[in-house]
Amino acid sequence: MGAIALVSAVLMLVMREPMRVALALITTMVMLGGIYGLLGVHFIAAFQVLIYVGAVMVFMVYVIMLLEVREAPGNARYSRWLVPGVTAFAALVGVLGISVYRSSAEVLTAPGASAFSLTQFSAAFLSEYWLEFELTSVFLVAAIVAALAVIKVSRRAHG
Amino acid sequence: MSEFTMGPMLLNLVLWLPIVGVALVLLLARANDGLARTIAAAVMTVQFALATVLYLQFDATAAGLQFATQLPWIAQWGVSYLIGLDGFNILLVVLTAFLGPIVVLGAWTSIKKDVPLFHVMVLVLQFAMMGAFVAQDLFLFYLFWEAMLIPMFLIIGMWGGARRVYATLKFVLYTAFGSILMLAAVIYLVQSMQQSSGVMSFAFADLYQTQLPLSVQTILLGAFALSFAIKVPMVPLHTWLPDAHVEAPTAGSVILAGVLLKMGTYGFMKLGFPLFPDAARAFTPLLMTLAVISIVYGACLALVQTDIKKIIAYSSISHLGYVMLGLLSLELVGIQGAIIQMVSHGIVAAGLFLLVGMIYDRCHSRELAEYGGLARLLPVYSVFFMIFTLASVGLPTTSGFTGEFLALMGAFTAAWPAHLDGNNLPLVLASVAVTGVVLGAMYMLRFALTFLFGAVKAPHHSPDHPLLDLSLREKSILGLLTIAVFALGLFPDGALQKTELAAKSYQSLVTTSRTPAGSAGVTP
Amino acid sequence: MPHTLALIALLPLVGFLFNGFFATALGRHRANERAAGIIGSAFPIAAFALTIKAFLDLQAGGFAPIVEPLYRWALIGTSSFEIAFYFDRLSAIMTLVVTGVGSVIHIYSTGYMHGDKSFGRFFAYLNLFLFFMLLLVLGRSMLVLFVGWEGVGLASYLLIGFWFDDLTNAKAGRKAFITNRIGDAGFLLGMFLLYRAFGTLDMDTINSAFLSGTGAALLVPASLVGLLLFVGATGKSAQIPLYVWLPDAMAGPTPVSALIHAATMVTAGVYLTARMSGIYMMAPEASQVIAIVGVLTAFFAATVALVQTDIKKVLAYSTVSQLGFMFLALGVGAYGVAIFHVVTHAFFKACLFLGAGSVIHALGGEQDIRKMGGLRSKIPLTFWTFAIATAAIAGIPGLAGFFSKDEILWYAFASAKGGAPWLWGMAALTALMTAFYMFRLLWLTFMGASRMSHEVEHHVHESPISMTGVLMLLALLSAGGGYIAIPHFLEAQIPLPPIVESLEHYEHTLLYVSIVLAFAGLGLAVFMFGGPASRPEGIKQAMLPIHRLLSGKYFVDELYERVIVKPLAWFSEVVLLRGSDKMLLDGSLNGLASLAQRTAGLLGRAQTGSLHLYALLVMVGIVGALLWSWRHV
Amino acid sequence: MAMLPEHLLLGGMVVLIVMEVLGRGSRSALWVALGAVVASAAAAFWLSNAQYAASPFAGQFSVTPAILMAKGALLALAVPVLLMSRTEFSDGEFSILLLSSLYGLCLLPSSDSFLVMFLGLELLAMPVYALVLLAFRRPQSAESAFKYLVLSGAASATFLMGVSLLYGATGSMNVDAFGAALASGDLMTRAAVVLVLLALFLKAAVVPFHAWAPDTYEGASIPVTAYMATLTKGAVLLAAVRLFNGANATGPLVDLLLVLPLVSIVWGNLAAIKQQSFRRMIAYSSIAHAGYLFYGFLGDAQGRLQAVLFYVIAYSVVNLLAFAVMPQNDNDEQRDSLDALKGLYHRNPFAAAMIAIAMLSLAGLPPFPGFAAKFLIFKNVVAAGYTTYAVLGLVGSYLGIYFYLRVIQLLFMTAGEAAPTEQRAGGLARTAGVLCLVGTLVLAVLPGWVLGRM
Amino acid sequence: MDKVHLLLVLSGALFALGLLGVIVRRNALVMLMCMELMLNGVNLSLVTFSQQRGDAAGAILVLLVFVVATAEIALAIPIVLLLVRFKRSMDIDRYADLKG
Repeated sequence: MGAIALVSAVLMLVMREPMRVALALITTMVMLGGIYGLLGVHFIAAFQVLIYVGAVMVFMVYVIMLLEVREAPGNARYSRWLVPGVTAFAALVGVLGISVYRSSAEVLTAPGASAFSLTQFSAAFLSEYWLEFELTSVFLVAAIVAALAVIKVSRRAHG
Repeated sequence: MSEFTMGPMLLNLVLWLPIVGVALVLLLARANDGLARTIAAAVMTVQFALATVLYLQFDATAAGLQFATQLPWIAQWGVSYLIGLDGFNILLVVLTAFLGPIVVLGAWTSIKKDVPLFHVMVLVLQFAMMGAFVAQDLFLFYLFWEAMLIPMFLIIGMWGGARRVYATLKFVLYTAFGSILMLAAVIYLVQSMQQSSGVMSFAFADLYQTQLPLSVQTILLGAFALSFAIKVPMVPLHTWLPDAHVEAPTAGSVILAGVLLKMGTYGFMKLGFPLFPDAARAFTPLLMTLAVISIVYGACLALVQTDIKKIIAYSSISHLGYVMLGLLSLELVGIQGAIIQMVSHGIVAAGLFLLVGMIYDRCHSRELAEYGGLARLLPVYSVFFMIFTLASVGLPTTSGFTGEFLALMGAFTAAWPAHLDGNNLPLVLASVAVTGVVLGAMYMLRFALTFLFGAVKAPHHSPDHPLLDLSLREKSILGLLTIAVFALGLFPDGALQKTELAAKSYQSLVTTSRTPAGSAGVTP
Repeated sequence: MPHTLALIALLPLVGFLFNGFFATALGRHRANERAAGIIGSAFPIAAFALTIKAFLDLQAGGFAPIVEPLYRWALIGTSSFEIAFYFDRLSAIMTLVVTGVGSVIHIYSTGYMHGDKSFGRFFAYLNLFLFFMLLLVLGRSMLVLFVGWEGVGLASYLLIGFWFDDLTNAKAGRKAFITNRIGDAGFLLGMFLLYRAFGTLDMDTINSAFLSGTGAALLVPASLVGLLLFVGATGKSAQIPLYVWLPDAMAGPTPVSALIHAATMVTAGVYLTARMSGIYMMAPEASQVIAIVGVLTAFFAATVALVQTDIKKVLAYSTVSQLGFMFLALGVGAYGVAIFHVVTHAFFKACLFLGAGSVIHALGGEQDIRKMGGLRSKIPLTFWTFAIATAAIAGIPGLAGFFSKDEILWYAFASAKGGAPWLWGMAALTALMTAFYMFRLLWLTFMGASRMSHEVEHHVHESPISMTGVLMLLALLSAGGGYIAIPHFLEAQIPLPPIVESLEHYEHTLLYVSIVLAFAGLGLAVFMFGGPASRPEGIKQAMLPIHRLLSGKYFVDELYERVIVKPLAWFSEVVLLRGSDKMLLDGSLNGLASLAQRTAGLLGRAQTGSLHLYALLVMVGIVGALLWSWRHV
Repeated sequence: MAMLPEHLLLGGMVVLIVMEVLGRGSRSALWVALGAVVASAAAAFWLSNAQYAASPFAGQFSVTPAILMAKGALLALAVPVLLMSRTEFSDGEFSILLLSSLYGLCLLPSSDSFLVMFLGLELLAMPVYALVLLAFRRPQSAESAFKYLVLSGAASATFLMGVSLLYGATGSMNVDAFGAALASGDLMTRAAVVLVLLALFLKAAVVPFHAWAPDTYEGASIPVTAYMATLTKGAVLLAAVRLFNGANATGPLVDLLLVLPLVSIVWGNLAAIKQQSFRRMIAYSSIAHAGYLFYGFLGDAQGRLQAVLFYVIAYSVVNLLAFAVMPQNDNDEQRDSLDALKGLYHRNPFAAAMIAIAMLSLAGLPPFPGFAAKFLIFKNVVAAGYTTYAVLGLVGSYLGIYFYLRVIQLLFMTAGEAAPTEQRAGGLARTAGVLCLVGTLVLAVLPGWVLGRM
Repeated sequence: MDKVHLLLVLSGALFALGLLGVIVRRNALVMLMCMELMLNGVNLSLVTFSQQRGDAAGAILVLLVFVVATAEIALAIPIVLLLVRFKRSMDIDRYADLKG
């Protein structure tokens, strides 16, 4: 599943049409959701599918369809930084990988605790992490105002 | 005992008066040129009067600070508002205050645009210069030291000549470079003092106690010296000066030559050498060589200039070389000579720049070749010109002689025993420095020759509209300076007595080793 | 009077200030000219009177030196610089000469400068000169002496360039000042050494310290000090190599040449050396140098004087030559004799210059002796005084110059302190030439037929009484001045050198030789210039290269120009200004500035606006930072 | 109680939203926002003065007097931002967004867990994306916002990546884990630490993560640029202070903190030389200043908050001062151009003088507060033994003097005509300017007093 | 080669790919999606650690990331729309007016 996630992620970068990219991303996300499920964190898996695939990507796909901007033919897919970018990418993966593999943190090799339940999670969220819950709501309010403001601007710019 | 309470107040008043002036100009005379001038002149005059009182009340026999004020300022860093008079600064304070009204009066008619701002800047500059002299706390000193840049930047840049922007940027960037390194050194110095003694203090008196290994002293002195040497300026760090002088308005040149350059030598005397005595002594040959090179180099270049302001600018380089020479001699007579030479150069260069400014106001040209025979045309002007030329040459009875004579004598007095010990460098240097006396006569008389003598010629002069000789205002300014020139030339004793203890303390500070015992020296 | 000496010096200063402020300010009104003249002359005369009083005081005190402190100039540490006056036999003589000759020349000037548009200024300068000259001779400390020393240089500068509308005059003044400054640099060094050794600059202290050989004196070698001071003297007293300014100094008004460049100022070097005789007595090497320089100067200047055609130039080179005689005397230890010659020289050379002035005055400014002749009958008073002075300088027996010059020759020959026959030989030859060129001058100017243009001839007139009176007075002194036995008067203070015993018996022989030489010079001159004009012309043609060399003054000016002045200017302009200042220093700074500018441009171009690039930078940054962080593993 | 400042901001937000929804005059929105900010700042100061310390949410959020002081100071700095917004932003949204961003700002120094810090960072930045666009005066604003959004998003991701690795290595979301992990030799922990730090570098625009700043600043409007350059940056720095929490910089971080800030200083100061846009120039200046600020982390942990906070305040006050008095012009490009400053002294001496003071202070020239701030930072760097880098940093700061002076040169020494649409800054903006001037003077004259309260 | 290591490397790779996408892809929307990919990569490692530790904190952070990502997209999309409006193109290389 991880492999599929990775491959579709790579496809994202290779596909020309935004729609296909979106589909590849959805695949990756779904695969990740699957991994979460396998790891036993089911509710996160559910959120992953619901929020990401269900909300964000749908929105994204909608916009892609809405815009339908035809790029000029012969327009390169990639920026001119492809080669250095890929090189840096390889280096980054390598560095991160080495960091992980050469790490002595016991968490990496420990058998892994039993997955916690949604109940535990909810309890923690509403007790220990109550503040985050609150803040998230503030954040969402702000985000809504911001989005509205941006839309207002676009409308003004349009009109 | 009212004197004891009045004293510190008086010095504070002298220091802060220009700021009062700034406030007055900003409040009352933002759009009133005449009033701005009057306020500035009045403030400067009062300041000079008060400074004179300080001078008279200054007790030449008392060691330590007088009229001192100490208030905690940035307690966290051990910075305090610590000002006071001592033998080091008393003359320079008086000089600064003396030139204040002269600058304002000298600029009375020649500054025509943005007059209130000009006077604000002059007053701010006056404040900063005064502050740098009276500050007895390194942080405070640095503050004032840097604060001088800004008004000068504007004075040259706004009221200067054609290439004023280039000149003023050069001036500031040059000076700021030195200051930045000095700042690093200041931080390091205070920090290491704190680490060794546990005390965080910027007070000069405390810093004079620090013990530092020679290597550290060397680096720190290098940073301080760079900053001061740029200000002095010592060859090869001098190229900002001619440009700045040439482009600056007369008032700017007067302040620059009169006071600002003294900051460098004062810095060496008050900070550079006494703070790092071992390095100072180790590097005396180098610095002395540079001082002598400055003397000769400045003189040689003054000899071939065609711009009248540049002649004086290069002559300043030469003249301040004597100051450095005197300071480095570590002989009482040399140190005293250096101090007098500082003041003397302040007066004489101010006079010369004023004279040049006066002719520039009339003829709008600084080209030496365009002038001739002014002695016939402007006799009074020429008399003053001659007086200041001769003072610059160092003719006896003028202040220039007192300074040069004593400074050179100091250098020689120090050089001779070294020669007997087999070290001939100081002797060679002192002898070369004496040739500056000849070169000085050469360039100044070349100037005077072309300028004053021969057939009458001057731009904007015609028999129908002859140039006007000096006005009463101009005469009085120059008259005042002339009095100062002769006072210091004929009766320097009073001034010398005021500085004697300081010179002695400088001597003992620099000649006493202050490396920590048993330390081989660790580079930072 | 407690401050007699100070008053002597200060009186002319008052005159200077008065004339400087008022006479100049009031313009050139006739009445003012009168006032300026009276004031300008009154103060020197008063000073002269006071000097006589001071002299009488000195005498009354058994010639014990009078010390008169005025005030303390500076106290540094333990060494005090006092402004004090010192009056002993030596300064008494000098002061009398300065104020005396000075006074008469002031009087003379009232006539000579009559009608000049800067009459008041002239007297102001002249008074200023006297003030400084009196400081010079009266000062107790070398400091005061130096003040006067440089001060007279200033006055000389101002007076040479008095008619500054002509730039050459001003240039001559500048040359004098700068050349003197070179000497002064040496003087300063000498002074510094003395200060180092003694912590004081009081000359009496220094002299006695040297004479007694106390510890401090051993710190500095007397020869070095002596030579350095002598460098100063060569400047002021126009000796080789610094004599070049004096001939040019003739650009000044003639009374100035008489007073400053003949009678007083130029003898300051002689005075200094005599004053510091304590050092020189301990410095035989330095004395040797002085003697040689003196005799060489005397000789070369005399050769140049042989062919000069400007009346004042002849006198100028003659002055240089006579000063050489004085230094010769100093060099062989005959300080009193040198001073004696200073005095007699002051008389006859002042008389000659003033006479020349009278001639020039009469001829409306003409100075070329080739355009004179036959003036004897037209201005007889001038002629006779001039003739007496010429005879005096030529060493015609009985006149002032004869006595002093003869003593110099004698000591040059026989002094145990460096006398040598070859010195005498050179000096005697110079004496011969002196007699020759002086009589040549006399003949060409006054005798024979007139070579003047008609217009000039028509206007020739005898000078007013203010001038001729002075001439007569000075002629009188030139004639009789030799009978004042100055060397013996001074001997109590500065002993004359011992005579080498084996040479003592030559004294009379040499006396005769010098008498013969004087008349030989006279005869030669009369022979050459008393006859037809072709005679000197023929000799000139026969010795053309030498003539050219001499009339070109050995091309020393040109040499200095090429070797010192031009290279200095080149060095300053090309090496320092263009090479170092502009190219190296400013160039590297501007280079740095433009480097910063270019870097700025580069950085600006790196900011392409492309988000891709920015992200790439982020990625590279992350990779780089992570990799770098491994460095510490 | 502990969150009183935050609550007040939130209250202000709520009131504003309600007003907005009700469509009640956007005129008063500014005053409400102002009231909220002032109240919030006052509350923070008051609590700080009362030596209040609490952690109402254990392991998530806590306040100490010092932190409250920091919050109060930054909130107070928001006042001029609000005041100068009047002329460009007539709508209430600006105020709401600013308050929400400030809310995020307040969270940062108080956060005990990475979760709160993450939310704080996002809450700080997210409204700003909108703000950049809000005063839409030229097409480039969208580009500007987009660039900011993408790179800020990348920063968030990097931050999270680091947090995640740290979480994995230590099992804790507690911020203190960062400080504890500094000295760790474990590669993963080290990568975590580096990533977190780099994320902050990215947010604070340290070279090579700086590139978004110039483009974003130029495309935004003056109040928003002012906000970004000062408060946002300050908040990120406070977050960094919180992260390091008493730990001295050790290990690999030292190198990063030595080299990248130094490069920033040099790069920012050099690149600023040739700019023609004032805001872009300030962006480069802010890049350089980010360098100085991160230098502050080299010093002893003891005085770090003080040094950084003082620097942030000193730096922000003068930046705001310059922006506040900037002449008004409907043509944003003209307004932003440095050419608009030519000869300003003769048209508007007050503005010219204020901008000049700001530039000098930014250049770090005494006696302006920028100097004392720089002094404090470098003093700490030297005290920590990094003398060479202190010298290099100072030399780097020297490079900046030129372009600040160039502004003054334009203001005072260059002749220039006013653009036809140029006007004086609005009354409120001028008030902001005066407030900043007062702040500047207080900082300049009484730095000891200010430091004493920190 | 155990599970945790693999997952972490996968997470890192996704993160890096996302960043690479921003570097190489010129389409603005694709760039946005790549940002999402980065966050997804982070999420994976968070979930892994959370699970490994048996600690809810990581999961909660993941939740917060969801929220934030959503909000960002919600904000980003209108901005992209605005961009497209001016240049009629999604090509980010055409949005380089601000530079220097």
